[in-house]
Amino acid sequence: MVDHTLLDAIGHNLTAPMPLFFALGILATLLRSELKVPDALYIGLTLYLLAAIGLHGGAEIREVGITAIWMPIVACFLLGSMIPIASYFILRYMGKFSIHDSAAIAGHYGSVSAVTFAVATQFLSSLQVKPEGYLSAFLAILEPTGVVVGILLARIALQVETQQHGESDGSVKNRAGWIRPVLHEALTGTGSIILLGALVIGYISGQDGIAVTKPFFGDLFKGVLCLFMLEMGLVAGRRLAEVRAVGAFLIAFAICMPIIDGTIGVLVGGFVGLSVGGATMLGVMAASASYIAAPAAMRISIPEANPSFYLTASLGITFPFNIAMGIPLYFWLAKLVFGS
Amino acid sequence: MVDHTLLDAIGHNLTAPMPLFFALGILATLLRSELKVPDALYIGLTLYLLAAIGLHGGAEIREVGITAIWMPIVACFLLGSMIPIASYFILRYMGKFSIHDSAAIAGHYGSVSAVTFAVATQFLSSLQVKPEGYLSAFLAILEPTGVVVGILLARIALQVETQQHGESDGSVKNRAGWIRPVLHEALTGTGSIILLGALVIGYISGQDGIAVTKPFFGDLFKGVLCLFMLEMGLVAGRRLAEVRAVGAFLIAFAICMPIIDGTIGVLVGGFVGLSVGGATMLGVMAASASYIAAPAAMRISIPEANPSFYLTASLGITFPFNIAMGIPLYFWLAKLVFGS
Amino acid sequence: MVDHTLLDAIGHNLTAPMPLFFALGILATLLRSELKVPDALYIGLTLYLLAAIGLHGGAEIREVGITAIWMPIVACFLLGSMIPIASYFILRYMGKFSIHDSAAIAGHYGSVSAVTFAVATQFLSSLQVKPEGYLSAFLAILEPTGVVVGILLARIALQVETQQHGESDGSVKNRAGWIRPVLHEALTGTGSIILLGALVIGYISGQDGIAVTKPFFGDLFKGVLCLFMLEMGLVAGRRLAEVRAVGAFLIAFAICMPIIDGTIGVLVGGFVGLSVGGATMLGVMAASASYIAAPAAMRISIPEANPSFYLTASLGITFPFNIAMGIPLYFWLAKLVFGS
Amino acid sequence: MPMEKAILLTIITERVMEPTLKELVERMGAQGYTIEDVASGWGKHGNRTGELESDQSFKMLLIVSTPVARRILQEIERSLQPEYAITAFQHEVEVMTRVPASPGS
Amino acid sequence: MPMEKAILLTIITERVMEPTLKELVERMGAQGYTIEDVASGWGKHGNRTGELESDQSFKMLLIVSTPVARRILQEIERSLQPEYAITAFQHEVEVMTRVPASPGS
Amino acid sequence: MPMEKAILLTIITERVMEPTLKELVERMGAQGYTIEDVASGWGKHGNRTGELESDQSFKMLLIVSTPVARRILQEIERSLQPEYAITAFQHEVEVMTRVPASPGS
Ligand SMILES: Nc1ncnc2c1ncn2[C@@H]1O[C@H](COP(=O)(O)O)[C@@H](O)[C@H]1O
Ligand SMILES: Nc1ncnc2c1ncn2[C@@H]1O[C@H](COP(=O)(O)O)[C@@H](O)[C@H]1O
Ligand SMILES: Nc1ncnc2c1ncn2[C@@H]1O[C@H](COP(=O)(O)O)[C@@H](O)[C@H]1O
Ligand code: NA
Ligand code: NA
Ligand code: NA
Repeated sequence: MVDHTLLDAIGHNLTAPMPLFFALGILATLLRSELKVPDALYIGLTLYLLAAIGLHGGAEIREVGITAIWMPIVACFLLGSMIPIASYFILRYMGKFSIHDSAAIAGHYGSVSAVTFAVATQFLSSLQVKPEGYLSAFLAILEPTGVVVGILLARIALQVETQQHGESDGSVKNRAGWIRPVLHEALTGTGSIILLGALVIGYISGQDGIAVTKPFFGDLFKGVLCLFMLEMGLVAGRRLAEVRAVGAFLIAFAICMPIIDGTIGVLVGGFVGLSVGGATMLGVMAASASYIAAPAAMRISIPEANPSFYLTASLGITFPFNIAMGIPLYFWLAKLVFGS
Repeated sequence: MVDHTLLDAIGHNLTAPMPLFFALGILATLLRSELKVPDALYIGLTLYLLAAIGLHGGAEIREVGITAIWMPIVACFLLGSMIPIASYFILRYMGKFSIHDSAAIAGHYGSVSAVTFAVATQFLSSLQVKPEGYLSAFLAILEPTGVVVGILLARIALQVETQQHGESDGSVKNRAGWIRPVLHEALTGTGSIILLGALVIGYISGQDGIAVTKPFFGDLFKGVLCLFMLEMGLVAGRRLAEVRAVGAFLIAFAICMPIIDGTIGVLVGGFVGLSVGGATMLGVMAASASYIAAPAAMRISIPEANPSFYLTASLGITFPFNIAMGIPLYFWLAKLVFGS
Repeated sequence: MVDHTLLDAIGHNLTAPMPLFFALGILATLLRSELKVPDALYIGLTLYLLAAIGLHGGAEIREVGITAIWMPIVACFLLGSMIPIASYFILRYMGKFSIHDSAAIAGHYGSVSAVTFAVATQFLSSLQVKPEGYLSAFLAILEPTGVVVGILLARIALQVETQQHGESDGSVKNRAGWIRPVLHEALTGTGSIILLGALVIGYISGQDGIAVTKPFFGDLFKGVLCLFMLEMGLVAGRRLAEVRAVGAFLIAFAICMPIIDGTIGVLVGGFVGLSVGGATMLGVMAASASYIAAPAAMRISIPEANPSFYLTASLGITFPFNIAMGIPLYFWLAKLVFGS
Repeated sequence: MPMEKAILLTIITERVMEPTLKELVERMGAQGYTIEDVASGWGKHGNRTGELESDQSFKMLLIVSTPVARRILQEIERSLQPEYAITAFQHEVEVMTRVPASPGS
Repeated sequence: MPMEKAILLTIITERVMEPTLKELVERMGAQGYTIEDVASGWGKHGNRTGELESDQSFKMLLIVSTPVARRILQEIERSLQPEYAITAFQHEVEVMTRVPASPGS
Repeated sequence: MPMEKAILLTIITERVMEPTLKELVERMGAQGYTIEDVASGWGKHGNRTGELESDQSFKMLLIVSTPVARRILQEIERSLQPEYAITAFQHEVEVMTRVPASPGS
């Protein structure tokens, strides 16, 4: 743990290749460069990252035993449910967003960004801080949880409002049968199935079994992450153009909410016994917003919500914020509160 | 060689990451997950695997010298010709399949699956068993041989039947000129040309020359294979739905034929002087059925054959069988008969 | 430095895997193989190579300091401007090509091929020759310079001719505003932006910072280059069919011009103080012709030029010539003149 | 060359609707379809740049009879939320009809 | 099912023309377009095999009114160099018209 | 804007037939074509999911005269085995005709 102040940590973070490749992607978009990462490559990189994270986490769980981690798992579930609920009320009653928009955005913040997680891991490892290896299992829990809670919120809120207004809205009834597809989408979407599957494979094979895959899934991880961050920068950069259109409230939300969630995550992590690194990682997960699983799920389940809101908030603001400032901030906080 | 019983070997095999990723792919299909490996990635992984296998095999042949391996090569040619002929008669006269269907399926079993070969290599290496390195040259021989023999069978059988019936079938005559395209397709198809080409490159460059490519083509091989097996699971899983439609005979054929072929391959391998590992690998090659080169070649040359038969048998049944049970079985057999 | 004669150097070069994979690609095209590298993979490999070259170069510049390299940088700029001007006059007045064709071809030879650069690096490293690491920065300078100079040449030549003929050509005026898009295309094209960007990232992060990406961007480089050369062979092979159509003059130009440019590059490199390896690399850059950035830029800016001329010359003749003979030749020359 | 008149119905919509639309057209009586990827699109719902899954589109081609085309369009109108980006158009074509392969051949 | 008559204009041209063409059709009054990748093509300008960027093509579909179609084609004729590989054709189609989602929903 | 009437012939068939079909249409007098990838398809020959090469399809667009269109369809009918999955349809379009670039420019 070589860094001491928050500014040191941020500076250290901003000179690492991953955030810089992200900045390059944003710059390329601003310069209207033709640079484009092909779709197939993007999906390939996503599969790689998720499989690598899952394998490693699964093998680590086997090392420590499932019984040793029930506390953090329960904490994780609670976080994944509370964050979207809190977000919903803030957006609905302070931000005056529609039910649909509030619920859809809330679901994104309840879910989690695997790439932010990966970048945080690299940040910590560059400071020789080792978080609990099994934490990537929490990614697999948080990703679908947030999405499902967000969609449930929309359903419940619509039901409540319909009753208050004494109306019988046909379209809501029509979609009562949608809970199954929602759960299905959330649990079998590309992200969840690879993450969960690789976790189980890592658990079954154990550290010895997955050792043969280490040169691929382990050693290359940081380099591959650089290419991925470049692509993320290209995608996020295109969202920047829409930032002004989403309004001041959502911009503020997309910066303050991760700080609040991240702080809560760090505190919860420390109290359930995680190390400084582990508490940082739980903070990062709480603070990060999904942009892979959640947008597609929301588009299917809450088509009335305006995608521009949730994509711009999670991808155009929260993601860059966490990459540049959030990660060192949660680490600094964890060290401040729980560091020896 | 740490395993002792057949069950041990199967158990050891089933907890390795590659078969587990294959199972994950199948599971994802059964759960109707949207998970999809993009085409470009699939082709890229295929190129990588074939180039890696070829390079390594070529450099190994140079080490031992071509003269040292003529016996196994002749055995390999014989196997590649006899298996489709035997398969043809079994399918045509016991299974009552049409000439076209029998010949097309037979060609698949005469040819070979590079991925099954790769998984078997990893299985043996995890048991510290080292097969002869030059064996991958045999892949390059067996792949086109089986396909060409299968297509020739169809031509000859149609000619014979036409003479017996005293008919003059225009369409068969029309296609007399098809032997050139058949050979062309078999030898310049993606699989063959990369495998043969990389073999020659490995031979010319030698171990020293290809050493610089080892971090890519060597160290990453097992990890890349995991991703490939995931994709294979997705493709094979979709074939499972058709298994019931192909009938009991073909199902039995797709399980028994690899066992028979594999046993013959192991015995032949042992008798021509291969090590236990080498005999295992020859068994694996004999037992495996093609699903890359053969289906496209058969579609072009024997369009009358129903693709559902050959794809379901080779990809939906034989491939998973070999991955899960066949490989440890052939190894156990090789050790039983030739193990010291 | 194990090689001694030019023939030794060429022989050593031709038995390395990269040129052999290139030959395999050409062979596959000649055999009309269906072998195809998917577009997405090709772009992915390009991104990888450029990012790897840039990162490494940037970190090296930081080691030696920018002040230490101003001489080679000035030399590099001069080379990048003089080569297209010389090429233009040769093509226009000796080759009797149109203004548009002359300028477009000239731009290709003023620009540079990153893959030729990469293959040359591997060639030198296989001979234990270490060129200055920061040389890859020159790639980033030369790539756009050549293209821009080529397009300016076309503009100026058209203006001059129009004045001589006393005509007022509307279409030329119309395109006065095209200088901005030209510069934009040249500087923000995929190649330039990645190369420049990675260079700056390497510089900011430094050797320590990019160390974590070395297993990906460093160790794999030579293996990935093999796959890339295979694809290059496929593309170049398709150009070979058109070689006869471009005429004897252009064929001669496409072989002699790299030799002349390469020799000048080597001499300039030596005189500004580069090592034998460094002088070789400057020769290689001078001699190589672009086929990524330049063709697209020329198509946009000089649509009147026949793409068959510049693509066939740069990709069908000069590229293979440099890979097979040019690189060892420039090395031999550098050693002859500047070797101790 | 026997040719038959039919309607070519083209539907361009969001990638996430692919399973829904496939099921819908099958239910309305289509006997076949062809699906193509859309690189990018622009329309009333703004730019669909095709980068994120939620931003991608696809195109479905359907050769159908006039009544089936009408039923498909009506069912789209009825069952799909108006917020989905969707474009559909149709025109008449002549379709090649082949003598099918004799069974068992 | 209310249907409206319109022109479907299809333009196939070089990848490097994509920004230019997008800008052109927008300027001429198009209200939307769909872009698809072309795998390969052959025509008066020879084989376009799609390997190098300068060798790739794309296809743009535009549902437009007759006057807009005419203006787009005229502007292509006027402003694009005749050396660019470009193919364009049009025919009439019936377009589905949807009741738009009420604002704020 | 001078426009010419022509036939737009669309052929959707198996990937493995690509070389055969290219040769066929050239032989029958086509002067150009455009090839697009098909993501997936469904028809009389079942689902073509596009995963294995033998399972992939492509689409060829041809702007041709009426007689050339007829000859292509007849040659398909005559020379291709009926077992191949193939769909073909045609309709009339108006094609933009450009003044070609003066030679040597
Ligand atoms: N006028 C048009 N011409 C061609 N394609 C269109 C047009 N309008 C919309 N589209 C396509 O249909 C998709 C959805 O349209 P919209 O609902 O208008 O946003 C767009 O993303 C385009 O791909
Ligand atoms: N007759 C045609 N039918 C279909 N597509 C064509 C035709 N002619 C040209 N094309 C397409 O339009 C592109 C440019 O055409 P051209 O300018 O004639 O070379 C070609 O690469 C093809 O993709
Ligand atoms: N009714 C249809 N509408 C659109 N495309 C079709 C239709 N029928 C078949 N196709 C396409 O043509 C291919 C071959 O058709 P088939 O021979 O009927 O299996 C299919 O895989 C589809 O891509
Ligand atoms: Na979160
Ligand atoms: Na076999
Ligand atoms: Na040059």
